[in-house]
Amino acid sequence: MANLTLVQAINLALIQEMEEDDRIILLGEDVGKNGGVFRVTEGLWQRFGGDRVVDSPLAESGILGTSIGLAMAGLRPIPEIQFEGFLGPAYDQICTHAARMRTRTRGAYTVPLTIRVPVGGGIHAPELHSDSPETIYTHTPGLKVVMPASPYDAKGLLISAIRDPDPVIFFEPKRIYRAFREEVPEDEYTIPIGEARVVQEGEQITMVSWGASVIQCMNAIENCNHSVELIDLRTIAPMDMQAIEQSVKKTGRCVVVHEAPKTLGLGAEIASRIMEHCFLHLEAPVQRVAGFDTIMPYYKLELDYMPDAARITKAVEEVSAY
Amino acid sequence: MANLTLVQAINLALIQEMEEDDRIILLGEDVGKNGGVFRVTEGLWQRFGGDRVVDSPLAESGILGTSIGLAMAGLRPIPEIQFEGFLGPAYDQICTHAARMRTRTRGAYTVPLTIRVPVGGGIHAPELHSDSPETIYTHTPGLKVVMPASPYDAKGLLISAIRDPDPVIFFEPKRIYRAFREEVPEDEYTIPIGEARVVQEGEQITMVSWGASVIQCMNAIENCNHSVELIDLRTIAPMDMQAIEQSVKKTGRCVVVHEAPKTLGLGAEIASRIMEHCFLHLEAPVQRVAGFDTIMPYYKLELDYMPDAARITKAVEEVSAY
Amino acid sequence: MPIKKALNISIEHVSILDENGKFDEKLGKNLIPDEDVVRLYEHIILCRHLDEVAFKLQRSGRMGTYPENRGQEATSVGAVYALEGKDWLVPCYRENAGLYLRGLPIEYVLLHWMGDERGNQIPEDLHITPIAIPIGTQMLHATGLAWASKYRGDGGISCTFFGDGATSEGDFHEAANFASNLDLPVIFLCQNNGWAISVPSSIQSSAPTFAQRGVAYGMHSVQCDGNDLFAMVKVVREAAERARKENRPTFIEAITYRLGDHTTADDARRYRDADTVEAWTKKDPLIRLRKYLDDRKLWDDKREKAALANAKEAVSAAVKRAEEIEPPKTEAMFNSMYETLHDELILQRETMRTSSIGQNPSEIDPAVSLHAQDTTD
Amino acid sequence: MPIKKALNISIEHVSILDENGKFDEKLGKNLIPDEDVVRLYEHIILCRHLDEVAFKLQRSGRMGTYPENRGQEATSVGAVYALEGKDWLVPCYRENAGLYLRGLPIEYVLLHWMGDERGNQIPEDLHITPIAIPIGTQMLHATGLAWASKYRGDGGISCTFFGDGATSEGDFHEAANFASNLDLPVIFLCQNNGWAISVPSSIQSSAPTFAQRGVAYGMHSVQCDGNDLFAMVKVVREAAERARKENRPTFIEAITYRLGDHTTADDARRYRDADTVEAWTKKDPLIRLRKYLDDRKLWDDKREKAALANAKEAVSAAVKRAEEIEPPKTEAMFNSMYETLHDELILQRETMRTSSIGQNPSEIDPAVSLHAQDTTD
Ligand SMILES: Cc1ncc(C[n+]2csc(CCOP(=O)(O)OP(=O)(O)O)c2C)c(N)n1
Ligand SMILES: Cc1ncc(C[n+]2csc(CCOP(=O)(O)OP(=O)(O)O)c2C)c(N)n1
Ligand SMILES: [Mg+2]
Ligand SMILES: [Mg+2]
Repeated sequence: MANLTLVQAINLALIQEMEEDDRIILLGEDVGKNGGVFRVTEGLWQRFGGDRVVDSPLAESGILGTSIGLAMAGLRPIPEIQFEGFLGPAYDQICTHAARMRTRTRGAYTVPLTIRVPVGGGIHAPELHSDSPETIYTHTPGLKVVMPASPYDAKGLLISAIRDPDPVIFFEPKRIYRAFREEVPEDEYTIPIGEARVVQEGEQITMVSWGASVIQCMNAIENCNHSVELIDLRTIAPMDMQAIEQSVKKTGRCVVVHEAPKTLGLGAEIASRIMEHCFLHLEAPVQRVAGFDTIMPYYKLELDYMPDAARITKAVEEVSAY
Repeated sequence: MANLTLVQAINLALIQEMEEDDRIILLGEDVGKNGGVFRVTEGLWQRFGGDRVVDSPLAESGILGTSIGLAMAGLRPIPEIQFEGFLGPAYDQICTHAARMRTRTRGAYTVPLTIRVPVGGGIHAPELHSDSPETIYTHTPGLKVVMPASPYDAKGLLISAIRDPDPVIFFEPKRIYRAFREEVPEDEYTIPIGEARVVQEGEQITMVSWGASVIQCMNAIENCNHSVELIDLRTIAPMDMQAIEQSVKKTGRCVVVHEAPKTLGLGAEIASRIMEHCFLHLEAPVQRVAGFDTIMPYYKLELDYMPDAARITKAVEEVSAY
Repeated sequence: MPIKKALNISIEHVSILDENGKFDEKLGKNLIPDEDVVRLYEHIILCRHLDEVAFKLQRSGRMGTYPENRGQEATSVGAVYALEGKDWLVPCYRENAGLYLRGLPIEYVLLHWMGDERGNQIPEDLHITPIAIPIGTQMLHATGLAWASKYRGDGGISCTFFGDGATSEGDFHEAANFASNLDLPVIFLCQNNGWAISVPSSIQSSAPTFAQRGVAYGMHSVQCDGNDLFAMVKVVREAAERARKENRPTFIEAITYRLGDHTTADDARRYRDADTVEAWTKKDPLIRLRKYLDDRKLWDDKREKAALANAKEAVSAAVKRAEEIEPPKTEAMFNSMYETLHDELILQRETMRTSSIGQNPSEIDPAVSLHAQDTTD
Repeated sequence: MPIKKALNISIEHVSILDENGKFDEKLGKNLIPDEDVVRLYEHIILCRHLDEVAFKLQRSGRMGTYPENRGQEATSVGAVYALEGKDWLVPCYRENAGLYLRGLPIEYVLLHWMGDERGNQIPEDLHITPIAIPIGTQMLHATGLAWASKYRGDGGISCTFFGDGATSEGDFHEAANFASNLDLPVIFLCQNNGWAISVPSSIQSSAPTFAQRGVAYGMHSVQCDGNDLFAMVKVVREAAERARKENRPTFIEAITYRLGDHTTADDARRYRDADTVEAWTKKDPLIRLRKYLDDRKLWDDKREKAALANAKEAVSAAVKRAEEIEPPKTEAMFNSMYETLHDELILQRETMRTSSIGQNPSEIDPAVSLHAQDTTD
């Protein structure tokens, strides 16, 4: 057991998996000698050498497309996209090839890769360094999308992602890369993809979130007079609807919290499914506390954009008074 | 008045706007001498010359990025992306630049362009020629997304899109390019972006759809014992929530129909908003009759994938029996 | 020297069996044994016949859009002949002739264009990736596959095929740049057939050659006559050696011509004149190969007839196999989405519904529609 | 001739004022009038000072991430000096010095890095596009802007700035290809500063030059010393003439060096050795310019001191303006989303909520929560 930050937990998972499986190759911009701009791959180039930890040319489609080729040949590439805002050039390779290769070839070719991407706002970063694009990839069949909210989960989920036979986008909430530490077992362990975590049980309101917003939810709950059940989705695609359904059937009320814009943010899918599955149990409309339908503003206004404890608390109070 | 197909209505709108406004330049693959692979730009190269109707190199990011530059300089480019499946390489320019330029520069620069893209399945086309990516662009603040379901609307909406000061994606449902004709006025007219059309009034169930699926809805309604109110969204972003709300508050029941995959398809947003706005009026959970959460299959199975009258009818019956 | 030369570069053009059937003995010597020339000629006859049949299948509604290879067969056939079985072929859609030579059963390609994913279920040992629809994207896969070969040290290389149009896509640039800078064994084989649908190659590049695209990456680059089987074998063999021995990529511009329409959905008469097509018809690889064989008494009309009869038999057997395959089951579109399907997908497959009430028919039971009654008043 | 030359090409390297201050009189003659050399030297002093101040602002938490321009100023200053006011400057983020020369008030760039969009609200007549964060993407805008100039016949051209790393992006390729094939007046100015964050330029291109990237497009390509103000002015002036007169693009590789960290978020000591940096420090454009001026008795320590004092005043006034601007209103993030906001956006702006009940507070009134009571039993 060690007391680790999220960055350290990911780093540890990478080291352990790379020790076990020499089919794993890391590639991306600055992942080598520099250890990544967030130091997530720190020490790996020194440990595993330049054949396995590769500084690539500055080209995201190239990183992803090449990774697809590596994966089709049976290796286990782990490409890093430096910031979520630079997924754009890789979008086409992800959606037209990584997501489709298995079904296009009826299983003759598969693309087992793990795409690591720091995500989300709150760190005073420049433009396009603070977005939350999970909708784009959740709407794309053939992918899995994961986002841990704690160091413990990060290690277990990343190991699952790496071992998964299908392409996984592993979103790393950069706001909590170093925000807190947690006990993380030295040994390898996995957390199944597709299983949510009940962070805290409650009776009156279900709250669903993922990534760094989970921390905002915990802050809101702390100063709240209602009994809130907080679910950390952990995996965004496929979604653990069972966990949500079970909780909402108990509470009858739900608040979903996310950073992405409201319109067609994941909250829309969660709310719709809750309506479909729990209609007769609902006491109030599911509430979405989300980013606004604006471009994520530059950092002077980013905290006005992002859901915080105050906005969450208000929604909780309103939904329970409904 | 002339009796036109959707292709002809678009062609006419392009001609009339180009006659009026010499800031308009068409560009794209095969839009010139060949008149586009669907003949939408037929005769335009011959009429307006190679300076205004330009066959570009085969590069979608290039087409979009160059169009953004043209638009920033005050021209009115109308790029064509040959099929929706090839929007991928243009995604980054659309989302990181076209959608952001106005707000990034607080209005100093704007990007008035109209991106024409044939969309959807049902024509036995090859892979990546049959998708429905409206979610991707509706979730991206800064864009407008339009999809006509008839020749009349196509002309009026396209003219509005061209004159709009912000970037508009104009999706053309290729399945109904030539499926039927309609009276279309010779003169120019506009249909406002953001206004839905009540195709048919009804009392018991609201049905919301757009593009080629509207035709499937009409087929379903024809053989249906319930009084269905059919709303053709026409504009996907921004959505005409007022029209939907008004209808659902009357009927209490709603079925949304679309070709895109269910998960985070636009149906999710519509269902969520209905729950938010009409909770106390809802008699049954909003139903989504959508594409499955699979890759759009090759054409032997495409009709199994797409919502048809039978699936819609079933949903109508079920939702009314609820 | 305040103005000095930073770089000096030249690119060669290779031709061995020219359009008049003139053969360069020096360059062509021992390049292809006689019996192989005969075999490859017969193979092209078969592919040409297949194109005819496929065209008719499409016209009679038995197949969807189909892209003819007619006139370009020497390019892919020469390339594949020069490669080894362990080398990856990473095609676009206009190199069927080469894929068949490698051993891909004809019905796979037919099934693909018949709208059936089983056409892409390529047997593993063939080292062929599926036909790539989005232009330019597959070259990056070739780069990755070559990287894997190098990483494993299995001696394999990759050869990726693409058109003149495809070189305009950013992915081409990134693939070539990765291959060169990471020292990967890739052959970039550009089939410059003059057209990208209706757009002439001069819009894709206004430079004197496409071969100079490779110069950007410091990559060995060469131009050749793509309708010349011998030139193709020579340049690809040299490129393969460069890849295998030095892990260095090569860019090859093979100049050829698309004699047919772009696909069956196209009508080339709309945008190009018959004279040019006519002129290129004379440069057909089959014509000059036949002359080569005739000159050497390796061929005669009887053998030609026999070859055509064989081709007809092979093609009609393949068509039969493609058409007689049982229709795909609807559930097939779900089953290979992931190795393990998630609950929602299983539910959709089992119910063939996305509407929640339909997925849970118990909800339609009037007994549970209490709520509905509660609120209507 | 079965093997013949398809192409022969060479690229020149231009240097006029070398790292030792040696000046090529023949090439440099009449290139820049003395008083302008003085002015540009003073300008670089100002920019250099700004970098120092900006660095400190970031370190003391008064500004976000900031990318220093230190050591590279001659590149953009020379280029902008050689252009006309109607020509578009399409920058990345490491050419502040050139933008200020054009007339962009310093506080715009400061505001940008202070996380304030008003820093991008660039006055129209400056013909400068906003700092581009996604690498490589802005070159396509330059292509479009140049196209508009050509279409309108307004005599303007575009010059786009980008790094060695940016040439690896597909968008660079597409921009250069469009510009060349559509005959557009664009200057592609590659600032090869040796690094893309921690990645050396050899990973972006293993070719002998970056200049040869332009060869791919049949574009005139040239390499020059980017720390040499005179060489910059010469090659950009020639490129501008080529663009204006012939609508032909040019690719320029300006060899320079990033003396500082990539940005304030970076620590270059992690990945490069001090010796190389030390060596490049001696090639600083300021040092050789000072020598040039000294040699010609155009400068002395007194003037240097005065220039620095002026710089300090100008920079601190700009910092003051940037810091004293009123904080942006929250509603600003809504107001410029579209020319006309749609209902949902107005509602979000008015309520600062996305949760529907919060947007419609009447819904919280216990009187309307009947439904809730109905179903809890
Ligand atoms: C990314 C993308 N854009 C557009 C298309 C539509 N399209 C199909 S083939 C083609 C032309 C390809 O030309 P080229 O690369 O020269 O190959 P050829 O067909 O001549 O063999 C186009 C534009 C596509 N398939 N993919
Ligand atoms: C598309 C994209 N990918 C990655 C990044 C992150 N990033 C910012 S600057 C940079 C390096 C740029 O290098 P270069 O083009 O040489 O410019 P320089 O910083 O040296 O001036 C990277 C990788 C980005 N901003 N955009
Ligand atoms: Mg071609
Ligand atoms: Mg650089």
